Amino acid sequence: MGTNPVLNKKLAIFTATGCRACENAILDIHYQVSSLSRYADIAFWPYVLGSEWRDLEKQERIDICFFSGAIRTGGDREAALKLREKSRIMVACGACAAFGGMPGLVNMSQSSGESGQSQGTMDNNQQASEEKKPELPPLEPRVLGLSQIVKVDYFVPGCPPTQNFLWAAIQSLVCNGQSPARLSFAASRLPETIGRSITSGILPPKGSIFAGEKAVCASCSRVKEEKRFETYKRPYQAYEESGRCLLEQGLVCQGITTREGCGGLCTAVGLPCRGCFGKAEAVFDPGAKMVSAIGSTFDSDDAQEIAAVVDDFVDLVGTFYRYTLPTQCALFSTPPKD
Amino acid sequence: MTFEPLRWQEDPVRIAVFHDTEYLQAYFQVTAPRDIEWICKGRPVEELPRILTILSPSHHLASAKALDRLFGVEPPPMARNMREALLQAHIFRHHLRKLYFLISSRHNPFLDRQKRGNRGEPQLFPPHFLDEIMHHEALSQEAATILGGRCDHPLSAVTGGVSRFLKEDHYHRLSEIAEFCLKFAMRVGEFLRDEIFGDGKALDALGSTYGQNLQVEPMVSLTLAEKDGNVVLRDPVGKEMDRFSPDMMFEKIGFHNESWTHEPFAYIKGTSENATRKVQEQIGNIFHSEFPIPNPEFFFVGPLARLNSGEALGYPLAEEERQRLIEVLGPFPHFGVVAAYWALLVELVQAAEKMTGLYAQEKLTGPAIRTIPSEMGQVGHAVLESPQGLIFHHYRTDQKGIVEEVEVLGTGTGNNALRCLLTQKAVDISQARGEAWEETKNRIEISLLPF
Amino acid sequence: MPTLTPEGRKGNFREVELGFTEEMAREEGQRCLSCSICCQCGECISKCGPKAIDLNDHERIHELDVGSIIVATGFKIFDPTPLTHYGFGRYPEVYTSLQFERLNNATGPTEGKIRTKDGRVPEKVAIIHCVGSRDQSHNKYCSRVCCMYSMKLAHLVKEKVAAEVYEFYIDIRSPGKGYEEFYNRLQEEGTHFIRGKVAEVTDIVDDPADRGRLTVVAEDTLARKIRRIPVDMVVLSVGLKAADGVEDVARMVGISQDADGWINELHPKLGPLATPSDGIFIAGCCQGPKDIPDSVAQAQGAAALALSLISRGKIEIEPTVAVVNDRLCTGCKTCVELCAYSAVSFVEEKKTAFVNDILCKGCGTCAAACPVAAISVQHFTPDQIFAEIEGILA
Amino acid sequence: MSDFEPKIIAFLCTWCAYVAADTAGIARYKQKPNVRVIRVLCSGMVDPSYVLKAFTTGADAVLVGGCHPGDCHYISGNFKAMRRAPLLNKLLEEMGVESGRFRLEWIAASDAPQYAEIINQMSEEVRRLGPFSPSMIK
Repeated sequence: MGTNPVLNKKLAIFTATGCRACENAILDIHYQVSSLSRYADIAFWPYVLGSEWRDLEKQERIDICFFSGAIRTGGDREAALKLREKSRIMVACGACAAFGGMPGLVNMSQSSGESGQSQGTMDNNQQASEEKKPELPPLEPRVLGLSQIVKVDYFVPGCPPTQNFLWAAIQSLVCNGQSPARLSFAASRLPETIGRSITSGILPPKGSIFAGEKAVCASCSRVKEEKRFETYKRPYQAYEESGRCLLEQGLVCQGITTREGCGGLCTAVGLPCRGCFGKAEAVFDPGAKMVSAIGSTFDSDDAQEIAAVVDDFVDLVGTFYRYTLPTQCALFSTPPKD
Repeated sequence: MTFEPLRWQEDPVRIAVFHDTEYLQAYFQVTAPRDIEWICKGRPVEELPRILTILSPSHHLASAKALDRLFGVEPPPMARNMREALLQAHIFRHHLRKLYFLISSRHNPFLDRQKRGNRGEPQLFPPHFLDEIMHHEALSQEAATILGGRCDHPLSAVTGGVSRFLKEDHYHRLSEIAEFCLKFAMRVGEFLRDEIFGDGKALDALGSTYGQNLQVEPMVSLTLAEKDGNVVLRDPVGKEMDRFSPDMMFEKIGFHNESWTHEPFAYIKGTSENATRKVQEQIGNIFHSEFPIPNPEFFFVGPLARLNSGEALGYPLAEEERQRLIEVLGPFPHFGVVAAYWALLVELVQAAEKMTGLYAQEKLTGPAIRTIPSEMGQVGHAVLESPQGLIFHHYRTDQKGIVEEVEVLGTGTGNNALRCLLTQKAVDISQARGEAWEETKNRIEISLLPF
Repeated sequence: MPTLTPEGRKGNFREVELGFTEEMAREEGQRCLSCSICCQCGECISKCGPKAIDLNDHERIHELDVGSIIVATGFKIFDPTPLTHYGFGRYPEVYTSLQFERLNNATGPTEGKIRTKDGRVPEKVAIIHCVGSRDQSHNKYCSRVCCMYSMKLAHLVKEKVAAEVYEFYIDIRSPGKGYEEFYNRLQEEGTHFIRGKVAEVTDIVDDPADRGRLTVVAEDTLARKIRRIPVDMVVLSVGLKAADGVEDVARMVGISQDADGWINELHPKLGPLATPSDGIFIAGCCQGPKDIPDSVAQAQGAAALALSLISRGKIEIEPTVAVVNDRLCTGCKTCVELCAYSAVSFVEEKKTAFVNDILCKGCGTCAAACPVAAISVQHFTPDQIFAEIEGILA
Repeated sequence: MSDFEPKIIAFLCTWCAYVAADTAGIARYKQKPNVRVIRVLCSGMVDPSYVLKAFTTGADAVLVGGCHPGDCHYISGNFKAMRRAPLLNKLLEEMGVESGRFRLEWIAASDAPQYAEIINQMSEEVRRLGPFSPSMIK
């Protein structure tokens, strides 16, 4: 039991622009996160401890920083930079930090001329003349993922991250290979590098993603018979309890290109996957792969028929890049920083 | 002077305090836009529950409700129960979490007990109670996960119902959880009464945080009447001043944008001199751009607003708790922080009671989980009492059901004026007492938490 | 048939039917439609010395397993009927080169004697080149063999009936060993070579003495004048076309044709006998118009290639086949249905796809469709393509 | 804009379009020099990812050339390409890529003149559209 304070790692947990779900997820890991205290001191956690930036400055260094939320404002950017230079290990926690997340969809509407929510700052400039009153941090020209402004060492995808992989991350990064047995989740589905690091305490290779290797289909409980895409159905039109693969029923389900790790959570509830774990390992662009996989299985060789089917599809970008527009959409993303 | 970041706040917020001519002017700023409109525009409308769920689980439910309206379908009874059950689980979880924050407010709850001694940190009181809270936190999460498919960002509520049946073992577990939660709710009640609410000196156990109860000027409260599903406005003395159907929402409620915050101010179209002036005085001159009407009437939402109806609750234990509140603090309406915390407690008990009623197999079984819509409307809206207060959704789509317009009245907007008010109050008080800035921050956080 | 008048029959026993004169018989013969329908009278059987005829035989379909196929479907001749101004089908004395060839043949209807349909010995014969070839409205290509066989026919005519022969040509194309010499020889023999495309063949004659003859109207582009030449026979040197039904053969063995219907070789220079599909070879005019020596050469080459496969007894398959990365494959079954060669199968126990690399032709459809990019075609992997893209855009 | 030379990436099926391009060259057909050819075994092998990759790497347009339906050397590879194209077009459209920038064409081995024709007209169209730059890439 590493009760010796010297051994203890220092943690920082921070959310930029986003909901608090990621922090809740950390807070909630089997309601046992308090047992972390045996391995680590939480040195900076504004949401729960009310830590302020000067508390961070007091620390000479942070061992592991769990950063969640997308980069939307100048404030977020500063925070990311501050935390990066303090922290030895930077973990992008949750879809927003890892991929830009749903806030990233803003980039889409901004590309089509409409200038997001920026009128807030515009007013600022107009009224700058007025008597003193607080400024707002400027908005970034477009929503970014964490990896696009600082180097990120590890990713914990998911919206919110699933407990087992979040816990896997904490175990392998924080617990020096002596995580309490009662808390370790079934390591079977973990990629072996991660599994090994949990037991050995040797850090997994930089840049690893705390999620499965295959795609969601591998852990999805639904029965796959034969991919043949006949008619496009929208979720409100289909009522299904047959337990058959949703894609085979004409619902666009992104499980086929999405990294495994949720255990087929949405499909188990009867809803198509939307890819909150990001693209699978070898995929170049999730949207392109979805197009290819679905298109190839169209059940027709007649141009008109195909055109008719395609005509029904709505909002491909908003579906295929729901969580990943800023980082993984080939045409819309900027390269990661390192 | 600015406080950033702030504890326990869902949105990214900061407090900016300015030395105005004669007094300190506090600004409660929301520093990042929500972008909801921009995220939702162009999405298929049936996806909204899965998108807006990032705001909070109750927004997920409200969105599904709005879709029922938009597609003109009536969810089967089982589905309605399941949604309700999910909502109660989240109310329980939400209130419990806030009380947890309250109790642990003076300590770092993540400090190893063995270390507390040698670090001179005060022991948690009572030992292990926080762990128990966490435990039941987790139980309510488990319930929410069973019902919602996921705890944060649930997804089971869909157009016209829910997306899945429950399985055998689920029923058993749910009723079990409900039992635990109810028992524990009572314990929390006892604990809070003995340790915190009871009398002034117990409050000091939490330090000077609120040696004296922080009160705001009486405000109008906006709530949803469960019986007829109408929205109700109660004036500061608690008597009903307006009752209208959700369709009227935007005729009655207006929004006002300030350049220094991303959160708009919601106000009632229609003015009432006296109350407003007092509120205005307290907020000070934070408004720089003109309101469309001279003296806008501000309102607030949330547990306290709900209880301010003064009506008796349908659930014995909760009603009991409410009576105790009245004994100590006097009859409703209340506008104090302690009352707000106590309101949380009352609703915690109520949620637990509702859960015990709802988490029964017969309630959560049925022939159908969804009704598939036959046609598609183009406008839908819904109003819902979320843990934090009344929320309202309104969508407009094109022929293909692609979202063209989304209006979401969240609790952040609804309580924006109140939060500014509380912040200013807290600052004034700690000024009067000449406290250090840390204290001020602490005071602000504690007083914002229960709303 | 002439008969005795009723008066003439009285009081005698003479034949009433008087029988045909030679002219009458010829005339009667003209009525034969030569419908060439066999009435199954069976006469031929008794006549056939080698007993080669079996009227009761019927069609049989043989299925053979073969290691390689040589496609030598040959050609068909251009049908000059559409070229109405040449009068083929309208005037009996207008022949296609093949018909005329037949006329020359010792086993032909006239035992090799050159005669007009009414039995006259022709005194003037016109041979028209490039019928249907080098013609924007028909075949644009040159049929390559016409010039030479036309000259051969001219030579035969000279030899047999010493008639005047007029060759109407666009260009004389006589490449090849001894060909040009043959051309010169004909010129010495006094064959008239007239450079100019024939405008029309008509039975209107300028000089009444020529009645019954055909007049060939053409512009002599060397003499710069219009010529109207009365002749007894007109031979159309028709061009070559791809044989009927080649497209079926081509699809059956999986090879392609060009716009004119000739079969595509693997490479115009380096693979003239091979085709894109291994084991399929081509020889002769199915690949394009060519004369006999060329066809023989190509045929022998094709035979050699086929033999080289057979003798080796095994073949090499392309290295470009798809492979599945089991670590990444999620078993979504997207690829299984797509394979045209059903080379992709699903392994239940491993829950992954499997590609049979003997069946796989490496078309990469599965690789493109695989949603997790677990399948890749060797030598055409995404990384290699990406590198290529970056390379050529650098 | 006047001196803008579009960069067109052409994924050509090695059995038909690639041959056509070859023949077009041998036959000395006039072609615009804007095309850079990538040889693939079959149009069915062209993953939409390649197309996006080409665009992100700086191509102004992408052409996919395959055999006429029914003539695929791999029986039905070109049908797969044909099925994907419309959906890909829709995706590109939503991302603000003009429709003229991606084309799927059937080019038989003997279609050398058509190939040259397509190339010329495409490069003209792209020249008119101007250089491709996704609004989001900094």
